Amino acid sequence: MSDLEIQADLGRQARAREPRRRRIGVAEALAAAFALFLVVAAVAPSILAPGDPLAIDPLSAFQPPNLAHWFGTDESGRDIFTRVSHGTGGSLVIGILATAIGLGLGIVLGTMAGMLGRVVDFTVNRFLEVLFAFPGLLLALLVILVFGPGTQTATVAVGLATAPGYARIIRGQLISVRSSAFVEAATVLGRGRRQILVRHILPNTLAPLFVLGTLGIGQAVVWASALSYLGLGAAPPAAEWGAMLSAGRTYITSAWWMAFFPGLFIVLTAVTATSLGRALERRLRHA
Amino acid sequence: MPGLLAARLAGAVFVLWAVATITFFAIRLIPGDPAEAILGGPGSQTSPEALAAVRARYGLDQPVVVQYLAQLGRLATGDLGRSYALRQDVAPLLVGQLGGTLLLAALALVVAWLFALVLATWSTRGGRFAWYLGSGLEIVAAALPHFWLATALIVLFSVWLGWLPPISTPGPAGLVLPVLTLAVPLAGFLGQIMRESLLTALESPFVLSARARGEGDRGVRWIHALRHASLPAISLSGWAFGSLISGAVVVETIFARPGLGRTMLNAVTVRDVPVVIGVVMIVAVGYILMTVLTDLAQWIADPRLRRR
Amino acid sequence: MGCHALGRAHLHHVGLVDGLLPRAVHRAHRGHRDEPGARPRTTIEARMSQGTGPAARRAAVTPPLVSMLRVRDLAVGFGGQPGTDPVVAGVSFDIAPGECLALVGESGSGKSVTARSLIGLAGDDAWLQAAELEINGSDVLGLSDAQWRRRRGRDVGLVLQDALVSLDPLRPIGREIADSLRLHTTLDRAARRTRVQEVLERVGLPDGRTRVRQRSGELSGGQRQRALIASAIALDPPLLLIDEPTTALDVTVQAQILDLLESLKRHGTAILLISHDLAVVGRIADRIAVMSAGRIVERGPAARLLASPKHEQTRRMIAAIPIDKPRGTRLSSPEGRADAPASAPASASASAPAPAELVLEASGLVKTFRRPDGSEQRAVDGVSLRLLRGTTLGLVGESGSGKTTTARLLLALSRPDAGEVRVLGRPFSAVTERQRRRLRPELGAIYQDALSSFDPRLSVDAVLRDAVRGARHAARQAGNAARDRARVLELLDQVSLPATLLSRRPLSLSGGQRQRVGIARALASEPQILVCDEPVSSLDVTVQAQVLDLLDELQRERGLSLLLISHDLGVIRHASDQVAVMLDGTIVETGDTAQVFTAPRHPYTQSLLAAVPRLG
Amino acid sequence: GTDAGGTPVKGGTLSYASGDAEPTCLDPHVGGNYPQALVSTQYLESLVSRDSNGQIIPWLAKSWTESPDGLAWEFTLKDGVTFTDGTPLDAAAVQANVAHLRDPKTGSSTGYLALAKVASTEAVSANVVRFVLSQPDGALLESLTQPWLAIESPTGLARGVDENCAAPVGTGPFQVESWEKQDSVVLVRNAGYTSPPADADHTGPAYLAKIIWRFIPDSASRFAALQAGDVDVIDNAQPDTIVQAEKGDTITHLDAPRPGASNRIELNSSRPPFNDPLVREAFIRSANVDDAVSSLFQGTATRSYSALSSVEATAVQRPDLFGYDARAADKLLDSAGWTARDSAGYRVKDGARLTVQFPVSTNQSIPAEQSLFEQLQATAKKTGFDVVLTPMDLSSWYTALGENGYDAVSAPYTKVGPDVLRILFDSAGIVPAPSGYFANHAQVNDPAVDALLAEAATVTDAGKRAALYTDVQNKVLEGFYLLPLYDQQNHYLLSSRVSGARAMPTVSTPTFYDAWLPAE
Ligand SMILES: Nc1ncnc2c1ncn2[C@@H]1O[C@H](COP(=O)(O)OP(=O)(O)OP(=O)(O)O)[C@@H](O)[C@H]1O
Ligand SMILES: Nc1ncnc2c1ncn2[C@@H]1O[C@H](COP(=O)(O)OP(=O)(O)OP(=O)(O)O)[C@@H](O)[C@H]1O
Ligand SMILES: [Mg+2]
Ligand SMILES: [Mg+2]
Repeated sequence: MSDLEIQADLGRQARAREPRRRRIGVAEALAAAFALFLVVAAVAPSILAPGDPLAIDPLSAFQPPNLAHWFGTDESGRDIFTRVSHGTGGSLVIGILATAIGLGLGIVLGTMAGMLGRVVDFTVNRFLEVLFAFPGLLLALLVILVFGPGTQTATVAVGLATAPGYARIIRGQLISVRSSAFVEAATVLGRGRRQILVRHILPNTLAPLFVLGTLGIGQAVVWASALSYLGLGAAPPAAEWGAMLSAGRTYITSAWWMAFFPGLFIVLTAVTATSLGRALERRLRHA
Repeated sequence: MPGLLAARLAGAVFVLWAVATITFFAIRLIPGDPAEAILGGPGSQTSPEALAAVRARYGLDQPVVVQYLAQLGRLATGDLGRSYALRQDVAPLLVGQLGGTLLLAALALVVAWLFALVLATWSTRGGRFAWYLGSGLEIVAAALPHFWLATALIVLFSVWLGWLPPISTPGPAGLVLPVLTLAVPLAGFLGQIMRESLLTALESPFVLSARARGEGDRGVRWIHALRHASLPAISLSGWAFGSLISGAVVVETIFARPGLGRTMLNAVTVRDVPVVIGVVMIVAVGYILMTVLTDLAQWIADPRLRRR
Repeated sequence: MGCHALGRAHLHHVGLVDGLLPRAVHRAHRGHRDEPGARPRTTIEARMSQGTGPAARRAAVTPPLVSMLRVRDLAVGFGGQPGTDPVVAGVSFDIAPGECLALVGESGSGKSVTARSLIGLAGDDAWLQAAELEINGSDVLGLSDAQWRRRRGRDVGLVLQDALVSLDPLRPIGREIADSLRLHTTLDRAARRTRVQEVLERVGLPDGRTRVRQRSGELSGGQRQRALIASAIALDPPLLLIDEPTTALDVTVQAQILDLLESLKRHGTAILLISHDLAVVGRIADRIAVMSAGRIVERGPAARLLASPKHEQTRRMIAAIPIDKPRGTRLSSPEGRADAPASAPASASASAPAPAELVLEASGLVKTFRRPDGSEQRAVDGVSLRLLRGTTLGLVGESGSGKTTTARLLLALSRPDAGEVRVLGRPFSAVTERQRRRLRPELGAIYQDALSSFDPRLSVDAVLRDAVRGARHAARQAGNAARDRARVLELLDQVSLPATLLSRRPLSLSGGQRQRVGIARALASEPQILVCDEPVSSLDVTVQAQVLDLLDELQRERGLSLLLISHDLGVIRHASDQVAVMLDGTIVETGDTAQVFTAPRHPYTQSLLAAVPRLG
Repeated sequence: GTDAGGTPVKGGTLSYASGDAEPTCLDPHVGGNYPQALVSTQYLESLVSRDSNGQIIPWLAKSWTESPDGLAWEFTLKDGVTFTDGTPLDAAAVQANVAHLRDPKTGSSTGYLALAKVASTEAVSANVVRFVLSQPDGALLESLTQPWLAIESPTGLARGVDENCAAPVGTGPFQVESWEKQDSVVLVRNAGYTSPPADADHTGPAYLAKIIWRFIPDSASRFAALQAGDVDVIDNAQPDTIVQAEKGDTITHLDAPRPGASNRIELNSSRPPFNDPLVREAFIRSANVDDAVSSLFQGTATRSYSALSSVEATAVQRPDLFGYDARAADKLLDSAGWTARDSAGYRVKDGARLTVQFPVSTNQSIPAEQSLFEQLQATAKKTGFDVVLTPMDLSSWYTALGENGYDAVSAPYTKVGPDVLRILFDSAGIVPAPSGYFANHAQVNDPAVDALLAEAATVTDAGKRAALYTDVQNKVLEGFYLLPLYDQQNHYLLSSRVSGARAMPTVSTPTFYDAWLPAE
């Protein structure tokens, strides 16, 4: 199982269990608001922070949060709020791309396993088992060492490391949809294979992927930041959250804000993605 | 049963073989010369004779296929080879490192379970507020990157409060922060699972039946609900093991603990092929054992599985 | 065809007159009803192995009671302000020791909520108001949770509706049954064990030594139901609330449970029996209260109420019982007219083609499944069936006997290991799916679980439009959206559903509505054969009646051939011309319905028929 | 060193936390890097040492003579010194060490290079050993002070490389008791110690009973551990923690810049754009090093204008060449033909952007230094340089260098004495070793420089040698081959409990021979 599968699983369980809630809960509203902030920051960071995230000002280095610098400044006097805002795009793109890669691979593998008969299913399953026996971080590490560190490699590495989880969910979903009563009902009505695939199997398998993707983005951001922390992700002085956090850790005893705020954004992004994913799941289910 | 066992064993052997193979060739792809790693790492101004001597000694001058087969042959006999960089046999080296990591992982798993249990139990009995707080805490905990959490814990407990050492020390005090770092995010995941299943169990008719017999709240939780709630969490423990090993890489580095994670990170960066393969094999064996153990635990905890 | 109808009509009379039903037991509780206070105390004492057991204590101190349970003006609701939007309101009744009061009513009328309220377990967000609420003479209104806890299981026992899941699957039943002993007595382990075995024996689960170690998953439905009852009566509470104890069970098991309740009653236990099945109730209840929309709308002695129901709801329920209603009799009566023959059966057969045309034929079907442990199970073992045009073939058999598997083989949803299915004289199972597709429109299916047979994403409209369009393509007709829409509306009308449902998803429909959408879908291609797998087993009697009536009507109007699968003998008898009885994968008996029901040859069929409860 | 207040106390365990990588071998003959030097200083000793004035002083050798032609050196060893395994220190032992260093199987790099001119060794008597050189070597004594050429027990060496790596046997004040990989090396006092260097504070065995030498790669954890009292000494201290420590009185700061080269950025003169001296000068002028150093190092490092560490007496400082002057940089680029700018503001010539590939070794640069590069990148951008910083792990970094895939690079080089200039700037250093390693990263290929270096290497007269090295330095500095930053930073933070610790004036490794802790 992967974090994703758990997340997905939870979504599935969460149905009736939660207290009866209003149409849009407080948590969802907050998550949506933060998501909006993230989107704005990603698309047009200058609206939120007009400054240059790379502009150095050695004389105002290490300033704690204040009115001029909401999140303080770093060792080179760069404004952390500006950097965090401008870093949103990059970090989200890493998260989204990595998720897309993982999901894409997962779809290919999962569909192969779920649709192409027993031999393929068996082979893919063994392959996934092997991937699961590798700790995710090691898998990512090997990819990065083979192809050299950097944003792209880190993205690919995270994508690869998360793919087995997706593949398993998709395979399971496919198999359960394929053997479901409504597909049988369609057969009895005389539907052809292709029609059934297009009308029933694919839509019912793909709908949960939106949820999976949303949940996955949060985890991917955390993963990518872990790689940056190990010095294997984005190159300095890029305003990527993981890299900023990693740089800030050095100064943790004298300038906590340098590590705190990028970390906060990583956590908030992951939390937001999770909450939204859950909400989406509920909506899809009850719609 | 013997058939099942054989299948399981064959599966395990296959996984180990595949893991070793992938690792072997992946490391080949990493730029850098293992012979240099043997001679004190990159940048050492070694003479060509020295390089040649080392290549011959470790068989690095052989064709890759031969090396691969030789490696497999050694692995098949349980020989993990000799570390290039650490000048030591890999097996005893890793056995030495294994203890620390296992202790860390085991404690983290236990603590995570405890946290998750407490949080799940509390948040399902305290009404709406507790529900939201509980689920919020769990989602946040699950989203915490290890390195950030570790830093926060060090600043809080070592620098500000001065209660706990920021690095591993001989006593149990040195274990507290690393274990917490690993346990909190895991507890977030387990807690979410447990709370969901606890609620399902608490709302189930058999709990209502028990209440109708006069069972109190505590009895219902301890005798019925928690057991059901722990089932899905048990099945997760195989996954948890993998995530703990990944987490150990970061945690062992930050808290300066000896262990597999740190060994692996170092070995990979200096292309110490035998050690990397050794670690990967050990982790894979651990993973396989863990899945067997979880199956067993499930089998014990869930009599429904025993019937067939 | 005509002879079928005649045969049935005759049979109906035989059934009514001969009354395979009221036996000695029935008379026994009449006696109790006359003297509600009479409680044979001596029996209780004899029964208890421990002289100091709670029942014995109670028997010694409690003066003779008029009422074991006294409820006045009970109102219960969920969420919101107490008193607003009650789910149960104005409910009052008494039950005397040794008496059984049955609470009947359609699904959702508030029966279970009433029962749960009587034991203080209405729910976390529930409110409860009552003028009086007394159990065993003491007021239980406003008891604290701890006080309630001391009474539950000792003064009052509750057997929940969902018997199959009301025992903890992770605990041995012995522990579950011993729970109330552990909680309310000071008996030691050994004494508890003895008592548990006694109780198990009483509920008809002897061989207690091995039983106690089994978990609910290892027991059949009826055994579970009995174990659950055992756990409720372990301490012999003077008041027992039993919610739908027989709904999920086969008739044979159902009969055992009713016997058990009767013996409890005889021993002086006051019973509140909840059911929507009047036939069951009629066998055991002394008095009946009918609930509708949270209120008691009619009450009275069982015999009187069943014989001359006054309230419309009661009448509807009695009318909906299929047992002993001749074929062609309407079961559902929205206008309140029960037993009104819709039209003469003969007129239907007139439009039907030659009676002997074989539309569906299965010969020597075998289907084997591999169990997880590797052993093989023959779910269907040499089944041969013949369905004639315009008739209904009923397939009965207990759960797991292979009915669904047979249906799936007939529909070519799974491939038989041996044997063949032919549809309209052409090979069906032995050809490829591509070749089969041309025959598919002739063979419709209705599923036991209607909900999961619908793609959850699609609206009713989409479901039906897909079916209509598919049928059109199969018939190689050109068409357009408007024509399709008209056909969809026509189908809806056929199954008496309003067009307003079109935009809904199946998930948001009621069970009966769903089942009817399923029928509409099956009818879209104007099939000649319908395979119906338990089309009504998950439905309320009233809804069940609607569905059965609809099928009957369709057969009459369109000459449909039906294969009707059910484990409910009443349903089968009411709706089929011929019957096949299935046991362990084989057909043990076939024949005309009349013949099989009057003169069953196979012992299994005999035992099945003997167990059917009847309205008195 | 730290001041010893009061009388030294015997006993106690000192805990040292190193931020450097854990050595793969505790014998500095094998390979030969700084982490090995750090720890081996505690248990191995060299023939000679250097005092804080740069004078060579006796250590294991009590005296030495050079033959007039400079081709033979005779070292007379101290009497009565034994290795901790009981083997006596004699001429044969020294010979065995030289042989060990020169044996390819040992895989020595630093020591091997330092002995390049030694042709053979001879045992003149039991305690006099003669080094026979192929050429005069002015740097021989300085080389011999280094821990990488320390003298180990021949019995120990005979055990084979692997065993010797795990626990080398020396004559030092401590000896290796155990080494738990990834965690710590435990060193215990050598009770029979008799051979302190001439500048030590006391004689006889060390005061401390035990040193636990730990490896804590994470700088934040390391400092936190020092603050929490879990360790007594840390190295590789970050500037901000030094400032923080200096504000309080529970931690003392030991600043010991490393000898040899200064920390500098070398500009690859072998390929465009830095094959044009004007562009090199423009880059140097465009980089605002002063502001960066003062903000990032917060006063813990001083700006260097020299190719050599300020520890070296022969270092030539040229502040005139390395001032920040953006306008001058602009002009220089204009005259070099980089007149146009692209949309991003970078200079272009013939359609090519003025790009500077700058691989950064994450293992060798402390974070403050990486931030410094980022700041230089930002200021150079104003002039139109596109500096591409690429962090790499050590292997990849060496690979990039070996493939000549860089324009600027910062590589530390530690060696005692100005002879380091020969390693860094002799054209022979351009040709990579078989392993791909080379030291002349600026790829200075100037016959005049080569000639000066060759002469200086053979001269032993101090004055003449200094003059020659001054010439070399001026030539290199004026050629704008490098941008000096500051001395190689080497900061130790010590708990104030620790007294008597100091850094060796050789390669600035700490020594705890004179150190002691207050009684518990
Ligand atoms: N916990 C609850 N919260 C809110 N509403 C509830 C709750 N329990 C029951 N209800 C509602 O109360 C009404 C009566 O339910 P109840 O279970 O008593 O019906 P019933 O008569 O037992 O029906 P059935 O025959 O289907 O068991 C229903 O509308 C149901 O939705
Ligand atoms: N796909 C399958 N794999 C293995 N065993 C199966 C499968 N389908 C059915 N069986 C087994 O075949 C037997 C007959 O099942 P079937 O569903 O046909 O019974 P049924 O008569 O329809 O029972 P019910 O009344 O409960 O629906 C059962 O014991 C069941 O466990
Ligand atoms: Mg109910
Ligand atoms: Mg069935």
